[in-house]
Amino acid sequence: MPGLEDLYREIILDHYRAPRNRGELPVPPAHRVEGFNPLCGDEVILYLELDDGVVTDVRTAGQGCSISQASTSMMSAAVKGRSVSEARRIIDAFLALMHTHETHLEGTPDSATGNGDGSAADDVRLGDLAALQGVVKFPVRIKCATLAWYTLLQGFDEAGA
Amino acid sequence: MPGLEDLYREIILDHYRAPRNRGELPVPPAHRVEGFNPLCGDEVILYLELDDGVVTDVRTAGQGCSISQASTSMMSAAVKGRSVSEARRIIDAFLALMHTHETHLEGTPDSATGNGDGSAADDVRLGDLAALQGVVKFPVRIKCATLAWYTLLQGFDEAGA
Amino acid sequence: MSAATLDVARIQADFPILKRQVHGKRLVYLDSASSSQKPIQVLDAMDRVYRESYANVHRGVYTIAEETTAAYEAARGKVAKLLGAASAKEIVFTKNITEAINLVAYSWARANLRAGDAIVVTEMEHHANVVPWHILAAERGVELRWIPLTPDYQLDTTKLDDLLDGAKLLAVTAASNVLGTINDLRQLADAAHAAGARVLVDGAQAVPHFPVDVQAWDADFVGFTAHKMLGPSGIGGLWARPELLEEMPPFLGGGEMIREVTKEGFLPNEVPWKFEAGTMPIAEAIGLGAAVDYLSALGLDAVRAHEKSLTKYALDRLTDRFGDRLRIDGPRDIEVRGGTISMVLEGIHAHDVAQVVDEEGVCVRASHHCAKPLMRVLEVPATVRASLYVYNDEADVDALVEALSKAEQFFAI
Amino acid sequence: MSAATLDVARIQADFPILKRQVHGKRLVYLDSASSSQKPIQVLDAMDRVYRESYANVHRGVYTIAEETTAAYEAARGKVAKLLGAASAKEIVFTKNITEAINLVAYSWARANLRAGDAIVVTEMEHHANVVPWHILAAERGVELRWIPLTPDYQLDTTKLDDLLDGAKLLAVTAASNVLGTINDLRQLADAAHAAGARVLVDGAQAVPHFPVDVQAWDADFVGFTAHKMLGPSGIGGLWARPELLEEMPPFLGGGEMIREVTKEGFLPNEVPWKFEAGTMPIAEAIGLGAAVDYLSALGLDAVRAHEKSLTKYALDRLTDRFGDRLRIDGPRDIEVRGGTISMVLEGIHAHDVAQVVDEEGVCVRASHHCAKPLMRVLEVPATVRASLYVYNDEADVDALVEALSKAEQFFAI
Ligand SMILES: Cc1ncc(COP(=O)(O)O)c(C=O)c1O
Ligand SMILES: Cc1ncc(COP(=O)(O)O)c(C=O)c1O
Repeated sequence: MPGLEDLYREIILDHYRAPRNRGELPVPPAHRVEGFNPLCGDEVILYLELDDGVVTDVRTAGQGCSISQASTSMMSAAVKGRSVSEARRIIDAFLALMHTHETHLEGTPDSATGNGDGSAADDVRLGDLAALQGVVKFPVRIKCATLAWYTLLQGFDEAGA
Repeated sequence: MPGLEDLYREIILDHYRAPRNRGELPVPPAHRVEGFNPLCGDEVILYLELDDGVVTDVRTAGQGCSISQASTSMMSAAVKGRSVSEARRIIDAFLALMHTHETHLEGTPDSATGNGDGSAADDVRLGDLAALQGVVKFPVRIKCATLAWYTLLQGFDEAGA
Repeated sequence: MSAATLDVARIQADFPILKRQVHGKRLVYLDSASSSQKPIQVLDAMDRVYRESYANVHRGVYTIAEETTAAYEAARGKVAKLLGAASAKEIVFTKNITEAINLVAYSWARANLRAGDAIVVTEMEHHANVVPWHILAAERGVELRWIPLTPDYQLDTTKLDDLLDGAKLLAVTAASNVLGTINDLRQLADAAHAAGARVLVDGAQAVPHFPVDVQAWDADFVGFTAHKMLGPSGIGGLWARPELLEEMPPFLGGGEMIREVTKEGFLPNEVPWKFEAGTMPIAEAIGLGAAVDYLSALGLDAVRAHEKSLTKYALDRLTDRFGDRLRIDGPRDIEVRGGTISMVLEGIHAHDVAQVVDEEGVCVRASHHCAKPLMRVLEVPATVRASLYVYNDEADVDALVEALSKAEQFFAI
Repeated sequence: MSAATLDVARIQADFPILKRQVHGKRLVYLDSASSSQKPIQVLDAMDRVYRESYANVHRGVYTIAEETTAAYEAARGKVAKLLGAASAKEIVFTKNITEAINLVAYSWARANLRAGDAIVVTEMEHHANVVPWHILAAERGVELRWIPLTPDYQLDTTKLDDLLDGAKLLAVTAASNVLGTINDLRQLADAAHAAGARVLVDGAQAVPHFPVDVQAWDADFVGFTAHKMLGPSGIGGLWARPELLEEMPPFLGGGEMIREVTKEGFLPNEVPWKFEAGTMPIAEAIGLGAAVDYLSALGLDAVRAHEKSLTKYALDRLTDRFGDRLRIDGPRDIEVRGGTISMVLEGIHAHDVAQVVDEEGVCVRASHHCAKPLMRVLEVPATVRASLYVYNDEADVDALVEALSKAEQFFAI
């Protein structure tokens, strides 16, 4: 099924089958934040340990489809150990990648994070995350792919980071 | 304009131009009752003098199109001097005539007055009132033609007659 | 009560969309519980309005306005007849059943419920029959009580009288959009009335699929939505007992629903127009009328017979192929269920299943189906739902079974 | 700001209904202020949805559901652009503008207005912008204040600051559906904001006829309705400042407008979906999108230029023919009015006029035009209203003048 190969790249299925950073962290000191996908009932729970502007640890819980689970896993791997401002740049770059389609639909791009514009985002190296690009062709699944990322943003905001 | 001749029979235009029983009656002893056509803002005001089950006098006021004015005038002439029960039979017969069309649309006839059924109504001689039959071909105008009659019914009900 | 069944091939020919291909495959549409497709008769009826006789209704003296008004009101009469209403005046048009239920919540319920009152709903309700009551409950201090499910996915009525004790309203679906379960409404209505509660029936999944008689149900309010019954989007409505409609205060204010407006206040129009504020979905009502004609010509008994036999075929095929790897959330007894089949394929998320089967041209829905409280009872975030309708046949079921097999292979670990 | 005008003959060819005959006469449609006709482009767009790619939106993972969702959301973007909104997320779809205004009344106003607060409306408002405030006023003890008219049928703003003193909302139409008057919204909005009031604009008669920019108006809420702007019945909507949409509590409860539902309560969805409960008018939104495309291709500046010159022609012809026997209720200055012309023909009731002109194929509206408070100010029960749009030309105006003459003769005493 060739169309599906774009969506379900091997690396995505790998993260789905063997999600990184699953688990919980004691709250406090960690921050706990939840996100929902109202379409399908998917749920992401993040535990964030933030120390002096650095994401020292991340754990993830919740349930969802392969795309949301894989994206959560890849996200956790991408931001763990980074500074919050680096993490925000990755979020921005990732969401920009995901919203090429939505932006096109709306005719009015808007930066989800208010942190950096599209061109700055291009500089960020997404690495493995780029595998999620195939999602863009399946607009309904974009929400699956971005759920963890919006939840992370919300976590940063709630933690005042 | 042939189509219009059905609607605007000479006798209707005559009642429109020279309405019978215009005026007011002192309240009490007369009963005053108002009716509105929400579509076009037409208004009928009736003054009813009821004595021992007989409509001893009727006066009409208000404003409206030729059909509603003529119908009001014809109604006043038709019921003045009659007993309330005779008047109710005329109302029934007249409304039955007017609702041939609506009944057809709804598939579910209902007697507006709850007083007598269609067949009984057929016995009543409508006389001049039959000239209003042309209205039935112009469904929107049925409300113009029936306004005075529903208002009369309401007047009887309010007066407990 | 003809036992006639449907000529599905002929029906399929009436639905232009069924000629479409998706990913090079024949379109197999199994999401009618979400929204049905529309026959050419409905499309033509709407197109004809706009091409030949369109004008605003109830407002013009001129010929085309009269024609449009007559067609609009005729649609109301058709719906009344379909539902077994005593008069067309008992039907209020709204944009969908969600608005119809909100109309009851804002108008009737706010006029009649006070702090401490209770509303009884069921664990299988759609959000449309839950959230309006949550909003009211939060605003007024009203209590929501829930009728639970039996292990066979039916309503557990053993504690019904306790639940109804002191309740003002029972709000219940005629048929579940997830489980397929068809509820015994007369029994529920009798119990509710005995307790002094009114009965609101969510007819969204009933009216399209089997004969409905609001009087035999002894309901007080019944909602319906056109887009699930071969009609267009943008229209639905409410049947209610005439004496309730008379008493209820207006909900949306605006043109058409008034008799008189002054600077000081207003007088509402007669029922049902009292509840139809502003320019209504005119072409849509007429399209709904055409859908009612289409369904009536098929015969709702025949529709039900067709769906029963096709559902039996589907349940058998699915069980044969997947055995315990596929959980079916709904009754097995064909007599108490419709053609809506919710499935959980072991180890594979509903979204992923739907994505893979789409590649085969098969449209199923992967979702909580707007029934999140029920999902929590079923302990799943989402299910895969295939729903059958008049244009589906055994070949569609076979295509579903094959596509589900592909999904199983694709995600095999 | 092109001064290009319209190629009316070409436009007429796009409207199938204009080929129709009534009583053996060419159809002359002069009731667009009530509801406009629809071009083939709009009809085709809707027909195509149902024939090629119809499914419920925001709910399916499968291909045709994605396609329908994309088209539905694209329509939102088109409307946003037409209104000068900053983002598509500022547009909420409703079934008509009446529902949009009621949404503001039930959600924003009930959250923000208390007993003793005031709402300022004008004597030229449509019932849609009066009755929702009457309902609220009666429920909450809120005061309604009325901006009066000048002798030239414009808003008399001499006492505006007094009227606005202590007001929470100014609810005003951008253009009158009776008088044709176009209001100076920026001036009104500035005064309202200075007084601490929010501004709701009824855009029903503005959006179809001239360029609208919600930001230049500095409005807070703007409603629109598709059926008056070449779009289908069954859809309209609300633009609102995003921060207001965020704050406002949900109105209608049901599917799609939620993020989470439990037995205990619910969390609303994001804006704008928070306000779109249930299955929306899907094909209708897409049809509206096509109508916006059509209007944008014509150019709203050109539409306005066309209507100005045609209105001038009509006013001149009517005055020439009827002189004092015809009263025109509306400004004479073409700069401050649109192509909606209300008339009172001496001694003949509006209904009778409309009936006779219909015999000539001419559709005009005889009514209070859902503006009863205004009728009382004008001291008439009803007027005859002819309203001009993109498909009307001088021949239509000539037909109107001749038909009115026939009415005069018919009822001559
Ligand atoms: C100025 C104005 N406001 C509101 C409305 C109501 O529009 P709708 O009936 O589409 O809700 C109309 C049209 O009837 C109008 O002309
Ligand atoms: C049982 C049930 N009730 C209510 C609804 C809501 O219908 P609508 O979205 O047309 O308002 C649906 C469909 O989504 C349903 O299945």
